[in-house]
Amino acid sequence: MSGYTFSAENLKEIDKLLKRYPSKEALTLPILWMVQNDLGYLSNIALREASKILDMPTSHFYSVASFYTMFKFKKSEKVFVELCKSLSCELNNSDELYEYLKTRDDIELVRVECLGSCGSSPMCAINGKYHENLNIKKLDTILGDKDAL
Amino acid sequence: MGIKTVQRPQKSLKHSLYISALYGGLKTTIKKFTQNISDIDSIPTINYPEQQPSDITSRYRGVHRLTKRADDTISCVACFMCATACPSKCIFIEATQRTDGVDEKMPRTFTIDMLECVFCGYCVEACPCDAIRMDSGIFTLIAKQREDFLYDKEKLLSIKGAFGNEVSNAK
Amino acid sequence: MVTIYVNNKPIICKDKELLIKVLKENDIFIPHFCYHESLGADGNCRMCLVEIEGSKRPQIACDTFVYDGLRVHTKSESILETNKDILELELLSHPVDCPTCDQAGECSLQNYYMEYGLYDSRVSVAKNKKDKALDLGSNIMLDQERCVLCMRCVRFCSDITKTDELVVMGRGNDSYITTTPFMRLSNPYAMNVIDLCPVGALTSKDFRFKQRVWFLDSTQSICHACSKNCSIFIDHNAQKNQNDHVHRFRPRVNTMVNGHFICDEGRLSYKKANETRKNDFIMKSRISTYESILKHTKKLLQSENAIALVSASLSVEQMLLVKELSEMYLFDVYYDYKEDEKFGDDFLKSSIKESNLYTAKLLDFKLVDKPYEESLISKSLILNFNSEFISKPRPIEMIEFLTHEGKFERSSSIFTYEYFHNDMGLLINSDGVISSYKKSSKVKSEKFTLLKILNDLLDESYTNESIYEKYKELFFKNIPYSKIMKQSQRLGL
Amino acid sequence: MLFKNVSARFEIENSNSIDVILEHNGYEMVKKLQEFTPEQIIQEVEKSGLRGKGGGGALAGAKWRLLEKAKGKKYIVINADESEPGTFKDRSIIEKDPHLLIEGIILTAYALNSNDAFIYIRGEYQEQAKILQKAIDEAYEKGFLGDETIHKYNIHLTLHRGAGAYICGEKSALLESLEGKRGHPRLKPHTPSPEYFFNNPTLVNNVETIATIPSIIKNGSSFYKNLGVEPSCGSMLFGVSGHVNKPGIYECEFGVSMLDYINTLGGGVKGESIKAVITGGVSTGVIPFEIVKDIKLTYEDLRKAGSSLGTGGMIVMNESTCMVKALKNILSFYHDESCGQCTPCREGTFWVDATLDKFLDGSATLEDIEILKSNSKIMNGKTVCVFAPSVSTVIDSFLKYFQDEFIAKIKVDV
Repeated sequence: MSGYTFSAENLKEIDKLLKRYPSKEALTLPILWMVQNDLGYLSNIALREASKILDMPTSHFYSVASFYTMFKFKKSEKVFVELCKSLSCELNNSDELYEYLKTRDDIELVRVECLGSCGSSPMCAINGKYHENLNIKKLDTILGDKDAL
Repeated sequence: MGIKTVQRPQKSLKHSLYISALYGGLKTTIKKFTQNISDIDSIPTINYPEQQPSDITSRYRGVHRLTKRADDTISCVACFMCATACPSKCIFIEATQRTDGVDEKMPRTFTIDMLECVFCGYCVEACPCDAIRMDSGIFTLIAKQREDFLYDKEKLLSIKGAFGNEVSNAK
Repeated sequence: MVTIYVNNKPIICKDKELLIKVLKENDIFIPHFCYHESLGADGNCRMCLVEIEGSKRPQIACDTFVYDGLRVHTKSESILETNKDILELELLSHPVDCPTCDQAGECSLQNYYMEYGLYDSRVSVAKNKKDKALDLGSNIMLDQERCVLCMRCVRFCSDITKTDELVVMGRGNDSYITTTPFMRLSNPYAMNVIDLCPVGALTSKDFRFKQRVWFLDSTQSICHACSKNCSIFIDHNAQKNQNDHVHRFRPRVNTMVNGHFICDEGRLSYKKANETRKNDFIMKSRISTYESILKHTKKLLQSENAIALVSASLSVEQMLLVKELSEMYLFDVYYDYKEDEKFGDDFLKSSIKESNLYTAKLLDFKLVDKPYEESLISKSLILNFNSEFISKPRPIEMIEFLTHEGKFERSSSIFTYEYFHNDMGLLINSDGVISSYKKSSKVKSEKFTLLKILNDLLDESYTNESIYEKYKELFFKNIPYSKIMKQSQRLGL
Repeated sequence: MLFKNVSARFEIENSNSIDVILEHNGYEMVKKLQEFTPEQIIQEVEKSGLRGKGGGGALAGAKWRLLEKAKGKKYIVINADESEPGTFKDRSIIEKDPHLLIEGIILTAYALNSNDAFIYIRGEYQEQAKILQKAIDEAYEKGFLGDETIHKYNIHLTLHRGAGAYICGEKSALLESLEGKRGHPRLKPHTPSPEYFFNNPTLVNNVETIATIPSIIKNGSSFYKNLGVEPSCGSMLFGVSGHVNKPGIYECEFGVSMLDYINTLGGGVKGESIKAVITGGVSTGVIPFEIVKDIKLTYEDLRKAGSSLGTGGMIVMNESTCMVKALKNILSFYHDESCGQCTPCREGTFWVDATLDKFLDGSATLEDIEILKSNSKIMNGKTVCVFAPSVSTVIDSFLKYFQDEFIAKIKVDV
């Protein structure tokens, strides 16, 4: 297994943040985000590296990361679709989108809780980017344009 | 503590002859004797062993047996409830890790000392898994030596129930 | 000091003390999972809700501090109802596999269930499935389905041992305890989580399926694995027609010595109690009787030039009698001890492996070194009191007093005596704290105690108490025997 | 009906760029910062009757006073962890006028003598975080933030991203999360005291609350106090979604009629009629049309109706809505989002969620209604935070007004 190193840019950012927060511990989430943005998931080696930087046990990182739904421990190559399942979206037929998305096998589909787009429901986030006021046709067009995702 | 002195009753001739007392004591015996002589078929005893009893029901507490589950594995999980409930402390269990994936635990040895057993049936009542039953219908225990009265796991498992419903109701 | 009222009964306690602590100290039933004296409160289990007059909602006793005039109710109808409902939720996804669970009999869930008389399950939804029978290392088995997520084990590993092997992963109802990925439980105190776990989630692999706990008798004793002298319970029983068997050691709370914990090595040293000598009395390599070997010893003591070697693990009383014997027959007493730097730490493990070194020094026994080797030349009799340090003696007479199989049985006469688990006595640890270990009244002694043998050699009839009383002024700061029997006492260094 | 205070610059093109905003009175109050004393700002906020817009509706001034009196280094934390279904108002401020928020933060920090502020934004708001980060960078560049500022008050502002946990919107859980831990709410203090961030006294305020500060300082407390109906003073970004024709965020004074708001600004109900409205995010109760028609949007009115104003995000449901399904949706949200710390919440949310499944697949019995009720009881007031009590409120309100629908789903033994 090869190692993991934080990029110079990230290390600079860490240094900057260390001055802002009263304690190192607070950098847990920023560092986890750095790793996930970099690799697409949280690798064990990266977490060990992170634990060295913050001088904290690795157990802390696993426990914290598993609490938050957005952190992933496995890499996915597929397009990541998070379909909102909360009430406003459901009232505006998100179930229909769900039935449609279930049939597509080129995506990794997760039904997530409210993403804060109740005013423009139904919606989903594709690779983190919001797509709102959806219908099947619109969704099909968006997913069809692989380069834009 | 004080002592209370009671006067013996005075004996009369009638009393010292004992005839009326003898009659009183033998009244029932004599009555039954004459009855049985006159109608030999109504005697409630049977000629055992030529004749076998016909009135053993499923509730009769016969020799114990260990039941099996639907998948033919032992039901007992070695929880020791029977041994705990046993008033004569005649159930000896050693538990071990179960490896067939059915449950976590099972008895490595399970022995009942039939010579000490009082056939109270508490073990059956205590069992949470319907693993031990006394529905074998066996009421005679015969062996040539003491050791043979120690019924081990294999022997207890091999005894069949006499009233159907072979499989344990364990969950 | 303030007065509070619990269920309308006054209790006097320290101001600002934690309410749950006060309740527990006064033996008032208060259900709880997450609070533990050694770990403090976490406030997550919500079992210890009590009614406090003047507050609208029930409050958790583990986050309430007492003040003068506080009025608490633990038995009011609404609180009983609340406790019952929360217990029902704790049991919601519990597999209820008590028949196969080693915790059965000492399980908080069972106890509270009985207390709150919750008889029929209302649950008709599928239970939450998690992993079972996971081996976490260090003799610990985890069953995630039985876990109530009280976090005691996680807090133990982060706060007490600071090794952080255990974590809680996931969120909400899917949370579960596990070891950090790529890590196993491996700290020398890990098995304490078994005692900390209030339910059957963490159980001992060593004790797994060996015995149901309600068959066990607990004896208050002291661990003999090092000179820390941690207070323990010896859990043992004798099955019908069988000899007594020790099944486990458990820590016994003693704030002066070990707090709530013991180390794993000490905990597993129970095995030594089951490995004691079989043959009782041996004279010149043959099985003999007590009387003849006693007579033989007395004769030798009178005629030969003797020297004695004692194990620094003998109890205070045993050493005192050895001292008496040495004064009667005018011989020197030596002791030796083993120091294991790797074993010791700054928590509960002492690098000195002998449990009563303090007393050996106190009674002016001599340390085995050169003079001992030299003086051996002129001696013709060695008395060995259970010491492992005896070197190969010249072919001279040796009389041994042993608990376990010795090294030189063929060349000596042996008295076998009871190991500490079936005996009573006093020990002084490396910090100068004197504690007592007791003898189970349920076990019939098979062997003689060393005290009895020494008494017979001395033609005396000392009891544990009388021999201590005789010397207490001289050596033990006049601390009354009864006080030590009750609680450990500090002698000071 | 529409009243533009916080949302005044929302319509301007590129309103999130500092150059545009500076042409429209941006940072007006910050430039004049040294004309005020901190005490003056606190007093203005106190007098204005400003209430926290995060859902609780407690007086902001009182919270500020607690922090002001506390000793030690002080921190300001802005709660932008807006995750409640039905609520999307903070998002509009962040997207459309982030500089208003920054201006508010500078004023707040100055008033409370704090030099470090954090914005805790929910992880899912990735685009919004970028907009906000850009705005912060611009503000640093223009000298509004940093060590040497044009207003002579040092302040650092850091954006901190959450990672997907609704519970982190609870202020003590938010601070735990900010400290780099699992977002478990803390045990509540026994006396009124500020929150603590690594043992430093800290103010946690909602985005909208802080974004309101500049207008209060600019126009004076009496301006704000006279808006709305006492004691619900001022205006609020109300949101409407669900079965309406024009869902969105519209700022109004407190006290407008809920029905008017839905019909006028929300464009009226999709479908025939309003069946029920969830009043302020799913943590508040549901009220049927009969009550909706008489409700004014104030904290007090909604409390009287057995619900609460919450975050002001209304979800409108029309006659076709199945209330059992709606409750199932909400309860499964709670089941997913419970942090798992306290037993009643961890197990209770699981149980009610699973019980609702029984209603939907037709296997429910009368006892299941009892289970919903008893769980609602045990979740109310027995936990560390108000997450579980919210679940109770929701279950109770659904059963109070729509129990018939639940009973109709119960399996009938033939």
